[in-house]
Amino acid sequence: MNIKRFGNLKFFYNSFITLFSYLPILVLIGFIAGIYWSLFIAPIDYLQGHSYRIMFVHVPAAWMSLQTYVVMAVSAFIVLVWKVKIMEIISVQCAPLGALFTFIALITGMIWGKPTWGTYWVWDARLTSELILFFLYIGIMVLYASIQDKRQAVKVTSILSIVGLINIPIIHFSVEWWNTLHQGPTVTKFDKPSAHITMLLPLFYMFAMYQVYFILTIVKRIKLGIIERDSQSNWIKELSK
Amino acid sequence: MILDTLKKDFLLFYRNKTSILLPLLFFFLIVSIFPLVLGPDVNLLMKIMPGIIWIISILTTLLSSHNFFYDDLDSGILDLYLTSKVPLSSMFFSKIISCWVVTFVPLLIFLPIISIMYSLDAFVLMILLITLFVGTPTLIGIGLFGSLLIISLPRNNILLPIIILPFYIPVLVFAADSISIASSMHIISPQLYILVALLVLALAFLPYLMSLTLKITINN
Amino acid sequence: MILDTLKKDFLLFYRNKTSILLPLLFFFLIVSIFPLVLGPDVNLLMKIMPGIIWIISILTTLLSSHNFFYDDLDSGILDLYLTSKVPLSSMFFSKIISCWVVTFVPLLIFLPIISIMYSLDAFVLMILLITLFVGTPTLIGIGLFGSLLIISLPRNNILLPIIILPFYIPVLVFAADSISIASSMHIISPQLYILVALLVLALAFLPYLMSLTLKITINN
Amino acid sequence: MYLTADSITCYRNKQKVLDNLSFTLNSGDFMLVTGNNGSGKSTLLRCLCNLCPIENGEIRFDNRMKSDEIEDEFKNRILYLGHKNCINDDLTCAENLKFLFYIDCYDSDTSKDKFKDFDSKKILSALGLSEYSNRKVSTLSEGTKKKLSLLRLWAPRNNAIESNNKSIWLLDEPLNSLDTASKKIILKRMLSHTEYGGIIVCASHIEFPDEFSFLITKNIDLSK
Amino acid sequence: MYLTADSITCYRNKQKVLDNLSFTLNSGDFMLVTGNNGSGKSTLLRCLCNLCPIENGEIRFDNRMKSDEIEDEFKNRILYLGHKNCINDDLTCAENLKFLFYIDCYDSDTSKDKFKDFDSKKILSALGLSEYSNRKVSTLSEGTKKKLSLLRLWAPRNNAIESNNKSIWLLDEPLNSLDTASKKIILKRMLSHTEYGGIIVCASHIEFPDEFSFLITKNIDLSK
Ligand code: HEM
Ligand SMILES: Nc1ncnc2c1ncn2[C@@H]1O[C@H](COP(=O)(O)OP(=O)(O)OP(=O)(O)O)[C@@H](O)[C@H]1O
Ligand SMILES: Nc1ncnc2c1ncn2[C@@H]1O[C@H](COP(=O)(O)OP(=O)(O)OP(=O)(O)O)[C@@H](O)[C@H]1O
Ligand SMILES: [Mg+2]
Ligand SMILES: [Mg+2]
Repeated sequence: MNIKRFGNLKFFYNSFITLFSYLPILVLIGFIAGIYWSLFIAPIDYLQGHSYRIMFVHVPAAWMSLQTYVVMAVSAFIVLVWKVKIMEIISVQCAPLGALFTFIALITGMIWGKPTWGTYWVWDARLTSELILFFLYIGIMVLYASIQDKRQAVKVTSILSIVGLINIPIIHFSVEWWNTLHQGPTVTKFDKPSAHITMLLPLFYMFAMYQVYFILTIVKRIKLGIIERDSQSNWIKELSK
Repeated sequence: MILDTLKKDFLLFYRNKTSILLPLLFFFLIVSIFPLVLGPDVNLLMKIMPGIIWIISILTTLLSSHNFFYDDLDSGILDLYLTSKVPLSSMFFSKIISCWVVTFVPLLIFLPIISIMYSLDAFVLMILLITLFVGTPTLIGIGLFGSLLIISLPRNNILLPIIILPFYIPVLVFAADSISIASSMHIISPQLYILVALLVLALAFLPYLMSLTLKITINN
Repeated sequence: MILDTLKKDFLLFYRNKTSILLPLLFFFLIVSIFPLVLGPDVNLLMKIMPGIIWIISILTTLLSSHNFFYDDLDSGILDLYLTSKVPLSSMFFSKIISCWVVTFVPLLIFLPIISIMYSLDAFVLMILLITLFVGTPTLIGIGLFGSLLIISLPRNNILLPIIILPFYIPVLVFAADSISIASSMHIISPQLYILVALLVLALAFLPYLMSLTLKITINN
Repeated sequence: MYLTADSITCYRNKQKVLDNLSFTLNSGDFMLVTGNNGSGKSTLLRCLCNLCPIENGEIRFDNRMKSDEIEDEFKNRILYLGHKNCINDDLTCAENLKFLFYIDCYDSDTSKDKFKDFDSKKILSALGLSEYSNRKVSTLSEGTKKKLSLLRLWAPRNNAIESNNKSIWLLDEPLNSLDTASKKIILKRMLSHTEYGGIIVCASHIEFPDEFSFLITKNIDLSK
Repeated sequence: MYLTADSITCYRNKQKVLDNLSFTLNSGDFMLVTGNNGSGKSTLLRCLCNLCPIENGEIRFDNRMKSDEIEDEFKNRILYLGHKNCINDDLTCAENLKFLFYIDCYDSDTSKDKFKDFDSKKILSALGLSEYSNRKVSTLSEGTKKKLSLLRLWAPRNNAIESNNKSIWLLDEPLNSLDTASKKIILKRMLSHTEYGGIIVCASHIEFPDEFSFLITKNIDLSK
């Protein structure tokens, strides 16, 4: 199984890495375009005026914060059950990214909260649970950081993150369960979205950009991960010389 | 299997008879501290009492679970478990149960008495008791699970809470909800069933996860 | 002497860099749990927040002091202290200081930021900070003293809180008083000076008492 | 019945500790593991009862490679006594013994009966601990604690003498801090275990008294 | 300089452990304390450095009775190494050594200078631990930990060789779980200590190799 492991690593390396190596520039451009679109092209909201435009940063970030966790938990599960090396790296690298997205969602949300709710922070269910999600990410990162033997650390954090999956639905449905200050599902009601299409398009565009960024960073981390993990395996040696 | 391990654990806990009353005393003390700090306003206290009691339960869990396995590790008993044929899952299951019984059962019994001091409504009290009865085993389970996760690390008292507190949130949220609903409209809310579901999940999977963790952390 | 022991203790605490932020995280977590349990009512939260923060400080103290000397006992370092010429009192003094610095200083620094989320009044916040700054060393001192008292007993996580919580009451009461007075009539109350007096007493006598306790408990 | 280690290599924090080590032990063999401190004796023992993962090489048992299927059988065969003596300071000797025997003799089906039939008094007296029966372990002397932990060698199913379970003993410095009398008793116990066809792997820094040196049939030296 | 124990009796949980024991040790003496497990060797050592209260009888030092006035002097003279090896698992070897030496060499007035002048590298190499200098103790082998704790015998002010402090060594089974080489080194150290007029009281179950047996000038057997 030793052979198989580093085999698929090598395959991965050769195919994907080269493919992804030129994307960062595109993503940067994409983000700039998206910001421009959402700030100037998208129509003004008749309720909230211009302040709603922060939605285009906030909502995708918030969605990503949840999605990242799911990705992490799933890959963690794969790590524990099928022991796929690549997934180890993913499950480890998801935590900081997720923390980042969560942080963005928190900050933008707070900024958005000032004009709409008149305060930066209210202790309603969603906000709090998002905060908790942030702590969840941090906790996982701390645990991983404080275990010396990284091979062991990956497995342990994987178990932890799987258990943590229980929190995600709570965060997502918190708005339905407790009618809170926070906006209910306005976008995700696909049958009849309560937001206008001209707002939805830039939103989804930004969401796509977030996704690309996510995938890209993961891949880059994987690249580094492979090199530092299997540095002794000979195909890396060939590569390096 | 389970019963036998239980027996040994209880033996340990009750080696000195006093320890049965300790959690109670502890609880009383903390509860009586709150009025001191928050001021004697009865309505306020009545309003927040159930919540406070839940917070204290979490506190108790943290205290009693955070170095639960250290002795076993230092004396090599964890190695023993790994090299023997005892089914680890059921062993951990019984550990969760014993830890819960020792920590919370006395409390659940005496809680009604305490609540008189805070003139709690009978129905609310009942709901509170039910939530505690259903929720605290989950707390203990998660606590022990966490303390096993960090067992190979340098001893650090604050690490465990940081890692496991986020996992307490669901339990807390649903418990608090069903209590507030009960106190406002005197009905048994669906949240209670979610609590039960969480409990079942915890007792079903945590022991297995713990045995997994043990294998991972000790094998080095 | 004091400085040297301090150095070693800090070395231990900061062996892994993360541990500096842990008390903060812990604090954050607990603080954010309360609203979940007590409901989002801002006025209520604002009202009880200082009290809550004090309760949490006590909890933190319990967690970080309750098995503070076990490692030293098991590894025989306490024997070493007794057979060596190091002045025990100053040794314990430095232990109190180091434990306090590690547990509370990060917290005191970041508390203002946290308090934004509870929209605390600036003056109250200041008083709160002062009371914490003056009160928490006393708490730690008492905590370590207690953990030394029970060191020769069978390990039991709930015993320590029961023994020392009564001693926390005075500190708590005066702190809570001076805060409530501050928030009501915006003056610095005499209770604050009593807190200072308590601190001085604690730092003056506890180390000596601890050295006595050590001699008594180990000599068997 | 025999145990084979086939060029096993083991790393401990990135240092190679065991460098492809191979040996075969047949029933009745007594292998003494020597070597200076930090040479990997304990590591070897822990590898054999897979408390410590081996990088490559394999451990076979009657030539069946170790695998999850027969892991339980391995556990059935192997008794590991490490540096730490699995006893709880807050329990009495008798209670500790009961617990230890329970764990050692546990068997998903037949545990009960197997476990019932032993009286702690008799076992304790084997190493002259009967007087300590109801003493809390924390008040025992160093060597007495060690003795208590060594009583596992007398557990009903832990030896080739009474049953054929746990017939492979992995002992890590069993003679440490024992007085001469107790050393003799332990060595006698080992002797009869091997005579009944058991296998012993024993790491020790204490050279055996001459009348027992014949016990040692194999000897590997790990010192570099 | 000499140490006298005058018919000391010591109880441990209501059992008489030491029954009026008397001996005198002059400088250069090496007393080996033998006896089977639980006979009171460790207790005797702990009494001598008053970690354990004696019922009656007295311990004199240059015929001055032990009293609070000269307690500090006692502490100056006596070095106690018990069963537990005072090291912290979460620190590295070098850090532990620094701490131990600091405590041992502490002196209200001259601590600083006395303490400054030692390089851990040199000390560690005395028992061949220099490679472990920056390893966390928790990742060391049993014997290596023991060695680390034994390095206290090399602390600048802990021996009759470099100073006349701590000239009375109380060693509880110092040779446990050490390999042969290290045992020799330790014994050599003891030898030179006694040659410089130090006193050693050593409890041990391991009989010394013949070339060192001459070390033993006194021998008391506590077994009942
Ligand atoms: C710190 C404050 C805030 C936090 C932590 C926060 C958190 C979140 C989270 C976690 C989501 C994703 C929900 C899901 O996909 O299930 C979300 C979505 C959303 N948030 Fe916020 N939010 C905050 C403030 C705000 C404010 C002030 C507004 C505007 C009034 C707002 C409007 C929205 C909208 C419209 C969505 C999309 C809802 C959907 O269709 O799923 N948020 N927020
Ligand atoms: N902490 C303690 N509390 C109470 N009694 C104790 C304690 N330690 C030892 N004893 C008792 O004192 C007696 C002597 O113990 P001690 O440790 O001195 O024996 P020892 O000669 O050192 O044995 P060993 O060779 O095993 O170290 C024993 O009977 C023991 O039960
Ligand atoms: N828990 C651990 N983590 C990492 N490395 C370890 C651990 N335990 C031991 N080692 C390393 O493995 C090597 C072998 O250790 P081991 O305990 O097997 O030696 P040993 O032969 O048993 O020595 P001793 O005779 O002192 O018991 C040593 O270099 C040690 O540093
Ligand atoms: Mg070893
Ligand atoms: Mg002894």
